This record gives sequence, structure tokens and C-alpha cells, in this order.
Amino acid sequence: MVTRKVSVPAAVQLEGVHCVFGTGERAVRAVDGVDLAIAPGEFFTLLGPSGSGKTTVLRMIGGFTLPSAGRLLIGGEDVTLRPPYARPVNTVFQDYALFPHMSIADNVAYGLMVRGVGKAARRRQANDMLALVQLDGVGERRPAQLSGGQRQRVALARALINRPQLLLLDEPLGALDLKLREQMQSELKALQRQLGITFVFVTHDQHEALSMSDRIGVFHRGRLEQVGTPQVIYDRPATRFVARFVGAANVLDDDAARRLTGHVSVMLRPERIRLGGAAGARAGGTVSEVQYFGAFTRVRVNAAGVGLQADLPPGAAVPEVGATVHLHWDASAVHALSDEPAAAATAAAVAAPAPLGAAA
Amino acid sequence: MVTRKVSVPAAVQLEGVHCVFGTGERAVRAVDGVDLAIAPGEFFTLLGPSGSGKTTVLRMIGGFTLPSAGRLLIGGEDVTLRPPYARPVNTVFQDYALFPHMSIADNVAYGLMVRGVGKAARRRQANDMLALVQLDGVGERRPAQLSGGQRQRVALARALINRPQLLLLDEPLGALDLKLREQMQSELKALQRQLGITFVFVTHDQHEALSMSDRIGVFHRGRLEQVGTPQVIYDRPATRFVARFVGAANVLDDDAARRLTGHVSVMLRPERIRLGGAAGARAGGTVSEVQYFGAFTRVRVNAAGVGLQADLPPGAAVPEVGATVHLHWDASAVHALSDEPAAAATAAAVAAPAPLGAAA
Amino acid sequence: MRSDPSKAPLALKLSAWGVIAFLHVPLVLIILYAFSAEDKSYVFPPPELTTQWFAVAWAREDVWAAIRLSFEVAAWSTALALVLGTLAAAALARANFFGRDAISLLLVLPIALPGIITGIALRSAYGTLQIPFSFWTIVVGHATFCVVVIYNNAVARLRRLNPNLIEASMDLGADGFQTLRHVVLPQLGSALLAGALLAFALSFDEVIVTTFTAGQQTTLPIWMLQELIRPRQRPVTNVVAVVIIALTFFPILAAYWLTRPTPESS
Amino acid sequence: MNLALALPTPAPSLRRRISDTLYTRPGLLLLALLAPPLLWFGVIYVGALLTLLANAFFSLDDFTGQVVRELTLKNFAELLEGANLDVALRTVVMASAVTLASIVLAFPLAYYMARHARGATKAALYLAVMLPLWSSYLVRLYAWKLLLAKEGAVSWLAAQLHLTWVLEALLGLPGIGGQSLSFSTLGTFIVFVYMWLPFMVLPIQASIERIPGSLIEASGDLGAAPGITLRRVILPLALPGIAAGSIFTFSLTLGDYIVPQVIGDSTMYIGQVVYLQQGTAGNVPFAAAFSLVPIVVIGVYLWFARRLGAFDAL
Amino acid sequence: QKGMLQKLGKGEGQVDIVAWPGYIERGQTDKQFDWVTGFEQKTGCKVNVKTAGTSDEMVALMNEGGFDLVTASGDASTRLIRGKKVQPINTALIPSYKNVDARLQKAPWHFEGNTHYGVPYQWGWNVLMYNTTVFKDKAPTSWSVVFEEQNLPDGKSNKGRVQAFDGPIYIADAALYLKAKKPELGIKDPYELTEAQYKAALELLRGQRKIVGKYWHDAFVQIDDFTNEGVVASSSWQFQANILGSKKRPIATVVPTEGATGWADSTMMHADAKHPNCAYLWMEHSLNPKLQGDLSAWFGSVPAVPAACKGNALLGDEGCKRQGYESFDKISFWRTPVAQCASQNNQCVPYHKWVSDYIAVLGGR
Ligand SMILES: Nc1ncnc2c1ncn2[C@@H]1O[C@H](COP(=O)(O)OP(=O)(O)OP(=O)(O)O)[C@@H](O)[C@H]1O
Ligand SMILES: Nc1ncnc2c1ncn2[C@@H]1O[C@H](COP(=O)(O)OP(=O)(O)OP(=O)(O)O)[C@@H](O)[C@H]1O
Ligand SMILES: [Mg+2]
Ligand SMILES: [Mg+2]
Repeated sequence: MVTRKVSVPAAVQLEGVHCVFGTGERAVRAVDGVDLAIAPGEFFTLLGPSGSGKTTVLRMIGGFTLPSAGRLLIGGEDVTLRPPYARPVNTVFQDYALFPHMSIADNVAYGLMVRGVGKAARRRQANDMLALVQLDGVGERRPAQLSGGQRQRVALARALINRPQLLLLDEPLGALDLKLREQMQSELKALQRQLGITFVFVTHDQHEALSMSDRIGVFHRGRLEQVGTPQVIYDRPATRFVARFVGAANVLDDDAARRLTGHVSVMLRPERIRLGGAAGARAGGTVSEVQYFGAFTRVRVNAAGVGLQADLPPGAAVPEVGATVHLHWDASAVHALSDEPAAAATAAAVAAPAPLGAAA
Repeated sequence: MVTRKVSVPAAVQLEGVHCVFGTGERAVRAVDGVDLAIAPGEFFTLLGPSGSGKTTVLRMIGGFTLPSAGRLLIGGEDVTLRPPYARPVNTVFQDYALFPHMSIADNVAYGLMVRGVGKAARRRQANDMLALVQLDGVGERRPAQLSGGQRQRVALARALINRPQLLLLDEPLGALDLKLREQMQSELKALQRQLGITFVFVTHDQHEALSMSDRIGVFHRGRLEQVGTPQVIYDRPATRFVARFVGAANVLDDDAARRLTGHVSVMLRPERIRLGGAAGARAGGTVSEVQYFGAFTRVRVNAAGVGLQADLPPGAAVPEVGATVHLHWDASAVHALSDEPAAAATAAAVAAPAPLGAAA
Repeated sequence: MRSDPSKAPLALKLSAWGVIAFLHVPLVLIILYAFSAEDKSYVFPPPELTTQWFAVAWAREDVWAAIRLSFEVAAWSTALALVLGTLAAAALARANFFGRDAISLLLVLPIALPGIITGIALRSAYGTLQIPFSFWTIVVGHATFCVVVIYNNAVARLRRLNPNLIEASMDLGADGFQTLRHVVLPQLGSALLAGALLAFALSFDEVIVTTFTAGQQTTLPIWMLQELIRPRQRPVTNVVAVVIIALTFFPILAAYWLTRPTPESS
Repeated sequence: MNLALALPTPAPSLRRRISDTLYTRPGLLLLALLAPPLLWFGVIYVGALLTLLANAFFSLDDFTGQVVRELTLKNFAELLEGANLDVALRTVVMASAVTLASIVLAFPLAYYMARHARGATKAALYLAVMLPLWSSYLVRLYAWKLLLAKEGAVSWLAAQLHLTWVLEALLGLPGIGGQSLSFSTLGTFIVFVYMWLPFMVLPIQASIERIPGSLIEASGDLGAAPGITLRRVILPLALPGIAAGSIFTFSLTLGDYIVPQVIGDSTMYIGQVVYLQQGTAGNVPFAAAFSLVPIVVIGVYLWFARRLGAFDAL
Repeated sequence: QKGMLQKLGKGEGQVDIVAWPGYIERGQTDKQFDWVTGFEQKTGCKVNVKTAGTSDEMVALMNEGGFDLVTASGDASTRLIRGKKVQPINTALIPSYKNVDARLQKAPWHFEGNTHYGVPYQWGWNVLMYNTTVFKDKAPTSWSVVFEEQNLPDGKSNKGRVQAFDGPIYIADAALYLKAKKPELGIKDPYELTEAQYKAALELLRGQRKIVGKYWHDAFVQIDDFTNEGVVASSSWQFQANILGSKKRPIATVVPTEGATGWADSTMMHADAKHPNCAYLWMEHSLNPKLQGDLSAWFGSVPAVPAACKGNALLGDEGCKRQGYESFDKISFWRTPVAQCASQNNQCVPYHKWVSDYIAVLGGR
């Protein structure tokens, strides 16, 4: 589901949207010129490091923050200045924002109540919604009496009962622990497919983004660095920043890159590197560190001054630290990065390794 | 560094330790009979889901919580009832717990100050410690002026300045974002190797546990479910719970297990399953879901009523949903699980998949 | 920047500032009449203005004596309340034991029950035990209702105080007393100071309980009462009130900054 | 650097031993902390209240004004006389009215302070609310007498604005009107509201401040216009603060004897009667009996307020 | 007499006095009116004054203790004597006692059981104060202007424009008015009322409640009320009239035909006085004609020492007469109502009833 020029209006469209907090010296450009169109029915993820502007974009779509400049359309209608309660959009907040003084059923039925739906109808629909998120029977409890995962589902039911065109989710799984999170990821994705609602999903977890999304927009310092399907983002990152932020990556520049690959600036995923014999090896070096991760083993190799990491599959022979190894990869595994100095500088700042023990 | 009977006393030894909070009806058995010996110089990780008792064990070692029953020895000395300030142990708290009203240097020197070390000596040692954790020059700042990663290092320096026999770390990296966390993992591990201090490390992140530890103790409902090296825990989990909690796992029981593997209860890691031709296939079925994770692609296959997941390496051909595929694995990849009904029941409760959309 | 949803609607703004105005009209009047040339009964608007009353007030010994007494009473009451309130807060902040609610109710009672009850109860107790009125009979009354102010401030701060800080301190080798001195008190300091300022203010302006426990001593509010009922130089009371307002301006501001919830973490 | 070397542990001092004891026996620590405040409140305060209660069962020699220490229920019988019931009822009605009015006035201000004002404005508002509390209560009260007098500032202003007829209409209201604002129950009410308003603003402000912003956004997100959000989300969540504030306004009105003596129509309130009986008439036993009225009223009120969570919002 | 001081010793350095406001002046308000400083210098006894606004308050203060002297009115003095809160006075130690007005020397409010319990200080009556602009030249002659609803000479109703005293003793004023207005009730003494007479007085007061906006409680508040609340007539003291007069307000006073209640104050000594010598020195000083004359001019009262009426610059020679020196017999002096009363066969309504009933009247009941 790639961006395409279609006659149906985009579910959401941002045109040159900026958002600046504060004024003068201390102004923060939280969102710095974003153009984006999300198709109806799409599961679109905003991915990026902390402070990159993801939440701010979501809040502008929801109407909680007004853009400093630019236009915002939902379903083709300009809603730039509409208050939240007049937008066909609902939100699942990161902290769920359940009303602590109301029962679960009343929380779920809130959207109906404020629209003046009668009590009986409210009750019935709320129960249906709770059933949909597999929470039958907790309607009379208070939010404080539910576990984190259950609250998350209530927040979802409360948003969905309004049948929004668009559901916004701000790191909805951030507070859950790993296993519960994996389970909720499947459930959310299944639900989205079933209902056909457009989801705009915020996360800083790359695994989550890759496995759930139709498309991902990678944010960096208030700008959209790249928009694409998970495959495109992972395999063909546009910039060094995207390459390093999504997944583990060997990013090589200048000399090293030219020497090993013939390009100026490249990315090579560690799982694409194999160990093998000297014959046909693309590079060779000594093992500096071996880390066991269960599903794979990461080996750091110092190849003539260039640090490369290779992820070995289970069952592969793992070399000792200090051993000499030969590295192999397919030419197709090497992805040339566009030359974008600003982004490169940033990427370096984010991931520059400085092993803590080395100094003493 | 496996448990061994040695003449040097264990760095920490827990003997039949219990911890019960509250009384009567509402009593919570947070720790329910733990025996454990950690060798000097070991990097030992307590791994387990939320609420399994990891923090409680750590707090008992630190002296913040007194055991309800059992004995606790540090370096061979019984310290069961000693207050924290009289134990040769220091702690790095999850939220760092830096004193907000003191400068960084004063924070680091705190342990020396309360022991009556003179001002000049304190200052000198604090500076050395800050240098050790690569934070020269921030001594005059306040904790609020540091970033998360910097605070984490200060907390470490503050604990280490007391030269503890034992350093306790309660999810010290939990508050950091992914990239910073990976960096700090390397640094911490390097530091531990350099100093040779025993580390007792709490986490619920399996990757962290697998990649950093000498040994891992897996907690479940206040009990130690398995203790072993990362390889043992990942490749030869003792129980269904451990198999499912650490990494992704296909856990098969009874009929299905017997049919496919000849054992009663087995575990098969998804990355050990390959797709291939019909010839020599161990099982076959239709693809029910395909999830892209970048470094691999997870394929769920419905093999005659048994759900199996296989992780395909990058470059492998990925089947469509609904396609018929044949699954291959080596006999060595199948790990028989011990028959432990209690644990099995639990494991099922934790990970039972119940796709959310299915009901409606 | 366009209008922000976080901006207040005009009606809200107007009513908020309207209430503020309501709170301040009498203060304006007090200031105005500190300069009134009339000395016994006031008429509005004042016929003439003069600054003579400041000099007069300065020269009047009874004002100074009353201020001194009030100051001492407030200082002692605050000090006592600091000790009692902090101890109670330390005990009740986190602990959960039987009777906890009863104790917190008991602490709230002196401020929840009308002052006249506290006053008359203390007075009848003094009477029954034949305790003659003295400086301390006032202080006891004031300290009793000041405790809750300190307690509330301290308990709120203690609940916000990261318990790990105390544990971290003990972990680093500090015993209970060292932890108290180096960690708990510095953390509590600003809350206690703010509570103390409020307690001081309450005591300094208290008239109802004082009426019953002062005997023939004249605290500043009692002096005001006598002055107002039987005025000799009525503007002098206004002058004193104005001076007190001016002097208390900064302590209130300090209390606000000290207790303001900060986003600070760690 | 050999970090594995343990630092020398200091020799156990007395301080350490006490610390050790208290650490291993938390009950003892609790006792040590609680003893002084409990002694103070248990002995001095509760003791005084009990003396007062005991006094309520004595009587007064009519002629000499001396307390006769013989147990009698005569005071309580007297309490039930019409005039005394009137006083009690009048006071409770006044306290309730004052409390309601304070809530109505305080809420918008508190809301504005908590959710909109920032930085310097917020500090200024806080200061503005606190400032009246610091300027003598009595001086403010007499300032009101001047404001409300027939020939005072309010009338003067009304005349300037040609609104005298509004004032007259208000004063013409039966029951609360009177000769002038300062001679009417309406005046008493205004001054009470003025006096206790800051005690209402601050707790409400604190409780609104504690409402997470996301709840208010969630309400808007779900389609609630601001008015509905106010009624359905903010008000219920600010209730503990309102209840806490109302403890102050209610109790302060219930016990005050100075305001109605200076402003009003000379009808009496509980505080005045207690003061009069105790101080002027020297009838301590009857005063004691009468003071049980506010104690009971407040007791009931506190019981309600506690269920609303007011104690955590004080 | 037992318990009486027989010989004057050395002064204790201070004396604590409960007094009516304005009774003991040291020139704080007006330099001319100072009768304390000289005494302090002469005797070395520092004078501490606690003012009390009502007789009841004075009794309460004396019961509480800690004072040497009190300037008690007749309605308080009897209670103090019977409550044993004051001690007998040895007039031999007060040389000026012989100069006291003969009508007061053995007045019942301080002389009981052949024993002196106090030294007469001043006396006066509760006048009718009125606004001369409203009443023009037709000065009111009856208390009815404050008791009954009627139109005043300016053509407007008296409703809301008159005041009454905020104290139970005011019931006696009502009784005094009824004594003349309704002779059939047979009121002999306004402080000795049978149940029926008392009821009639209360009834009158209930009617008055409807025309009184606010009762006056202390002198200065009443001054304010006459200044800016539109009050035009009320029972009052000469004191208020004097101050208002000095402010050039159109105020005058009159004693209506029904007569008036009044007060006669005596300086009495606490049973447990800590400074008896200074107390005796003060009592002697209090009878000094200069003091008596000054005080009389200041307060609008009548001196207890006739000599004070002559040659006092502040009072003027007409002063005593103006303040009612010759009307002694028309005045019903304040006394405490008791059940055992001579004029009505010991069937009178006692004071404690007056207190609660007056509260009820103010409450509109
Ligand atoms: N109300 C605000 N006032 C001032 N600055 C703000 C405000 N909200 C956000 N910012 C700033 O704008 C930038 C973007 O913030 P935003 O919350 O959108 O980031 P994010 O990508 O959601 O990060 P995170 O993953 O930490 O939630 C940050 O620098 C943040 O500090
Ligand atoms: N002070 C306490 N009072 C009552 N129950 C407690 C207390 N501390 C912990 N518990 C309970 O004991 C159990 C174990 O808690 P613990 O904090 O040790 O878990 P954990 O493994 O550290 O979990 P997490 O990963 O969430 O930190 C939980 O059920 C918890 O609710
Ligand atoms: Mg965010
Ligand atoms: Mg934990």
C-alpha cells in the first residue's frame, strides 16, 4: 500500500506542517515542515528517536496542538483549526487516560454519552466493544482495578466505539512488558485488518514498526527522513540516520567504504555477513568481541581498522575472540546511502560507540 | 563460570529465602523459597517477568527488605538481619536515585562522606571515579542537568566508590532508549570485566540477559525456575516457562509433539526451522501469517492443526499467506522439556495466543 | 503563531480576574484609609489625605509591644508545630497501620473545628487545671492548629520524595541519622519552610483562639480589635495592616517558589 | 585500582546502635515518631475538648455567675429551645451558602491558575490569592464595613453607575435584605465569602493541577465539548479539593463571632452565642453545650468529606 | 472587718484595672485628658488597663482573675459582691471618701451588709441621641421614637433609622418606657419584673426589632452608624454625642419624659488583688476633684465628687447640670435582676432569662 495518486482523498494529509514551541531564543522547532499523505485503511507508523516530533505530529492530527504553519486535511476536509471534539478522529493515549472516577463501561460509553445516546443503547454498545477487545464482564470495575494490558484494551474500546475514520495511537504498548506487548501487537494488527480503520501509530521500537506497519515514516529532528514500506526502510534506508536507527547496521564511509565495496557510503546489515574460507572473502580481520543473543551470535571483527559486526545464525561455528576470520557477503547486500551530510553527522552523534571501560 | 563447589565462600548465598508481604488473606509470596549461590567475580542476571520477585531478591541482598524466612550470606558472613549501611554491598537503582540537592561530585563522594573521609580525599577519589565512567568535568553540575545515560554513569560511580564486594543493579538500563541502552550494555560489561566485582543484575529483557551474563537465574512466581549459562537457558530450557519466556519458541505437547518429534513435550526455536522441498520435510502446512522483522521474516504455518513459527533469514524466499510450505529442521534442534505440570500451566497462561480480532 | 487550544477562554479569564479583584478591593481601601485625615470614624470618600499616621504609628509603643508579642508567639508556635508536624508526617506518610486515619483526623481537627471551640476548650481546660494565662497558654493554642499546616506540607513532600533516595543513602553506608541529616531534611527543607511561613501567618493573624487563651496579653490582632472598636487614631490600624502586607509580600512569594511542583526528576 | 578491597567499617557508635535497633524494628521507629504528636494532641487537645464536654453537664448559678459542678442535662434541654435552634439553623444555612458561593467563585479562578496561567502570571495569581490572608482579618473586616455602609463605597459606586435601584432591590429581599448592605444578612454573607475564599481557591487549584492533562484531552478527543468535559471529568476529579476547601469555609463560618457582630442585622450566629455565653455572660456550661453543635455538624461534615478524599487534598 | 486591709504599705509598682473604655485616660487621644501619668509619677504604681465593653464582660474578666480593680456598674457590682470576687474596702485608708456625693456614699450597688465594697467613680444616664437635621426643632420627648414605628419630623418612617442597645439589660429600658406608657402593668422598678410585666417588655422589644436595622454594641461603632449608616435616633451615652459634636455633626441628646436608665460605677477591688497598696492609692486618686471633673467632661458623665463640678476648665460650670447632676432621682440605675425582689414579692424574672430571651428577640423570635 504505497503512496499513490488516487481519486479518494487521503485519510490524513499534512501540507508543510510546522510546529514551534516557545518564542525567540528558546523556541523549539518540534515539527519542521512535514508533508505526508496517509491512505484510507493504512496502518501507518511514525518511528523515530525520543524528541523527534512524533507525538507532536499525532497531537496536531488529534487537534490538541495547533500547527504553527501549514494545513491539515482529514478525509479531504481542512480541519487545521478545528477543536478535537469536532474531528472524526480518536486517540489511544500512551498512559491510556482512562477516567479514574468512572466504571469501565462508563469509560467506554463516554463518547456516546456526550453525543446524547440513550442509556440502554450506550450500555449495549459498550458491552459489544468490551467483548470485541475480550474484556467481557469487567464493565463494573474501575480503571485502577485492571492490569496494564487490560487498561490498554479499554482505551482501545473507548476510542473505537466512536467509529472514527482515523485512530491515533501514541506508543500504546510502551508500558507493557515484552510478552504482553508481542501479544497485543498481533491483536492490534488483526483488529485493524478486521475493522479497516486507518491507524496512525507512534513508536520508537523498530521491531514493532517493522512487523506491524503498512508504511513507516521515520522522524528525525522534526523532519520526515524517509517514508516507505518496512522492507524499503530496512533494506534501502535513504540516509545514514535511518540505516542506523532501524536495525543493526555496518555503516561505512569514504576510504573504508571504497576499499571494501567500491561505493562512497554504504550500509551492510550484520546478518548479511557470513564467515568462510579465505577464498573469495570480501574482507578479513580478527575477532574483537563475541556476544551471544540466543537466536544469533554477534561477532565484532576488526578488519584493517574498520569495525564490522556479523550476526551468525544458530548452529554456525562461533570463533574465539582473537581468531582471524574471513568475511563474505553478496554484492546485493551492500546498499549505497545517499550523500546527506546533515543526516550523517546526526547519525554519528547518535551511535558513536565509546566503550566505557576503555579509558581506565 | 558454572556453579561449583569451591573453597572460597560464595559472593552471595541465599538459603531457603522467603519473602511474604502482608498477612492473612492478602499475603503476597513475593519470594517463595530461593536457594542460590553466586560466585565471586560473576556477572549474574536475575531474569523474569514483571512481579516474579527479582527486585525483592535484590532488595533482600541489599538489606532494604528483610527475608521472612531463610538465611543470607555475603562473602560467607551471615548478614540476614544487618541494615543496608552495614553490608559490603552497593546498589545502582533503576531510577538512579541520585540526590537532587547535591552536586554530582557530592553524590559520588557521599559514601565517603558518611564514613568520615576528609574533604580533599573525597574530592580526589570522586574525580577518579567520574573519570572511570568518562564523566570528567561534570562534578559541579546537578543531577537534573545530566542526560539519562550520564545519570546512569553517576549512579555507577557513586556505588563503586565504596569498593563493594558486590554490586547490585536493578534494571539499570530500563529507562534508556534502545541505542543508548545497547551502548551502555557494552560499557557495563567491559567495566565488570575490568574491575572483577561480582555483579547481580536484574532485568526483564532477555536480549540483555543473554548477551551480558555469565549465568542467568530465571524467576517465575517467586521461584527460581532455572539457573544456567545463557547458552543453557536458551538452548536447553528446563521448563516450558523458560522456553517461552526466553526468546521465541515453538512449544509442542502431547499428540502434536509425539507426531512431529517423537517426544512428549518439546521446544523448537523458530530460527532452527527452514522451508524446503517436500522431500525429507518434517512437517507441512499452509502459511497463516507473515511478519517482517528486517533481520528475519517470521512465518506462521498451520501444520495439521499445530501452529508453528519459522524465522527465515534475510534473502530467503518468503512465501505468501495461504501458500503450502514444507518445514525442515535438524534433530538436534529439538529440545525435550522436563514434565513439570505446574510450570506448564503457568507458561500457557502467560503466552497463550488469543488473537484479538478473532472473537468479533 | 495561531491561537492555541491551551489559551483560556475569555469568560474564564474575566471571571478569574474578577475574583482576584473582589479579593483586593478591601485591600485598596485599607491602603487608602491609611492616609485618611479623619481619625475616629470614616466616611467615603475620605475628606483629605495625609501621611502623618505613619509617623504616629511608628511612635506608638503599644503597637510595637503587640507586634513583638505576636511575633514571639508565632515564632514559638511555628517551631513547636514544625517538630510535631514533621514527626507526624514522617510516621504517617507511607506507613499503613491501624488507627492511621484516626490520627490524621485528629491532626486535621483543630483546623476543621471552628477556632472558637479550640479556644473555649483550651480555656476551660486552663480554668479547670487552674493554669494562669501566660505567653505559653497562647503558644499552646496556636501550635495546636499550626501543626496541621506543617504536617500537610511535609506529608505531601514526603510522599513525593523518592523512597529510593533514602535507601540509596543507607546503601552507601549512612545510618538512619546520617540519612535524616544529609538526605531527608534537605529534601524536606523547602516544604517545611513553606509550611512554616503559612503557620507563622496563621498564628500572626489569629484572633479567635487568642481571645480565649491570652488573658490580658495583647497580641497584634487583639490590639487591632481594641483599636477598631474603640478607635483613638483609627488610621493607625490601617497603617499597621499596610506595613504587614508589604512585609509579607516576599515571604509568600518565597513559599510559592519553594513548594511549586517542579518537573525535576532523578 | 583495586576496588574489591572493602573500606574499613567504623566502630559501632551509640548512634549506630540506635539506628540499627530502629531499622530492624520498624514498629519502634513508628512509636518514636508518633509519641510526641500523639501526646500533644491526645493530652492537650483532646483533653481540652473533654473538659469542654464535661463543662456542658455543669450549670451556672444564676446570680453570682459561678459554675456549679453538679451534673445536669439542663443545658441540653435549653439548647432545644426555639431561639437556640434558630441560631443553629441560621448558622448552618449561612455556612452552607457561604461554602456554595465560595465554590462558585473559587472554581474559575482555581481552574485558570491550574490549567492556563504559567510562569510569572501564575506566581502573581498565587500571590494575589494569598495576600489577603496575610493582611489582618480585622482590618479587612472593618474595611468592608466602610465598603458596605449606606453611605459607603458600594453605594457610592452604585450611584455613580445609576444602579442604585439594583442595590435597593437586593436590600428589599425579605430575609436577607436590610437597611443597608452592612446592616443586612446579605452583607454578612458577602463578607464571609470574601474572608474564606482563599481557603477554597488553593485546595481546588491543587486538585485541578493534579488532573492529568491527557484526561481532559481524552474527553475532547471522544467528542465532549469543553462544557461537558468540565462537568463530567474536571468537576468530579476536583471534588476532593472542593471538599477540602469546604471544610475550611464551613468551619470558619460556623465558628466566627466577629464578622456578624460588625456586619449584619444583629441576629446571632453560633459563634456569637457561644462567645456571649462564655465571655459576656460567663455561662461556660451553656457555651460548652452550645459548642457541641458545631462539633457535631463538623463531625458529620468531615465524615462526608473524607469519603470524597478531602483529607488528601487539604 | 475581716479580710480588709488595715494599714497602707508600700506600693507594689503596678496596678491592673478593668475599666470601661475612655474611663482611664493617659492622654493618648487628647493630651488634655490625662489622669494617669501624674499618678504613676507620684506613686510609682504603673497603671495597666484592660477595657471591657459590657458589664457581663467585666464580671467574666473578674471571675477569670488577674486584676486588682474594676470600674463596675450597678448590674455587675452586686454579682461581684455575692460571687465573692471583690473584697471589702477600708474607707479609712481613703481620706477623700468623705468628699463623695452624699447620695452615693452608701448606695446599694456597692454598700451591702453594712460593708463598703467599692468607691463611687462616676455616674450617668442613657440619653436619647438624635439627629437635629431630621428632628429639626421638634426634639423628641418620648422613647417611643425608638420603640414604635412612626414617621419622624422629616416625614419619613423611623424604620431602619433607629438603634437600640445590644445587651440584655436593655429590657429594663423597655420596662421603663412601659411603666409610663402602660401604668396598668404595675411596673414599679424596671429591674424587678413579674412574668407578665416581663412578657409585655419583650413584646415591645419584638416590635422594636422590626424597625431596628442593627443594634449598637460599642460606642465607636455607633458613632460610625450615625455618621454613614443613616441612623438618626438611639439610646446612647453622652460620650458618643460629645464626640459626634466635636466632629460638627448635627447631633443632640435629650432625656425623654419617661425618665432613663443609668449607670453608677464604683471602683471595686478583686478578692485576690496582687497589688492592694497601689489599688488603695488609685482609689484615693480616683476621687481627686480634678480627675473627676476631667473625666466627667471627657465621658459625659457626672462626677461622684460634687467639688469637681466647680472650677473645672474642661467641664465648665454648667457641665454637671448638663450631664444630669440634678436628675439623680429620675434615673433607674442598672442593677442585676434577681428572682428575690422586694417590690414584686420575690416573683421576678432573673437575669439569665433576660440573656437568652434577648438573644431570641434579636433573632426575631
Ligand atoms: N508543550 C511543549 N512545549 C515545549 N516544547 C515541547 C512541547 N511538547 C514537545 N516539545 C518539544 O518538542 C520536541 C518534540 O517532542 P515530541 O514529544 O513530539 O517528541 P517524540 O518524538 O514524541 O518523543 P518521545 O519518543 O520522547 O515521546 C521535543 O524537543 C520536545 O521537548
Ligand atoms: N512492599 C510491597 N508490599 C506488598 N507487595 C509487594 C511489595 N513489594 C513487592 N510486592 C509484590 O511482590 C511481588 C514481586 O515483586 P517484585 O518487585 O520483586 O517483582 P519484579 O520481578 O521486580 O517485577 P518488575 O519487573 O515489575 O520490577 C509482586 O507481586 C509485587 O506486587
Ligand atoms: Mg512521544
Ligand atoms: Mg523490579
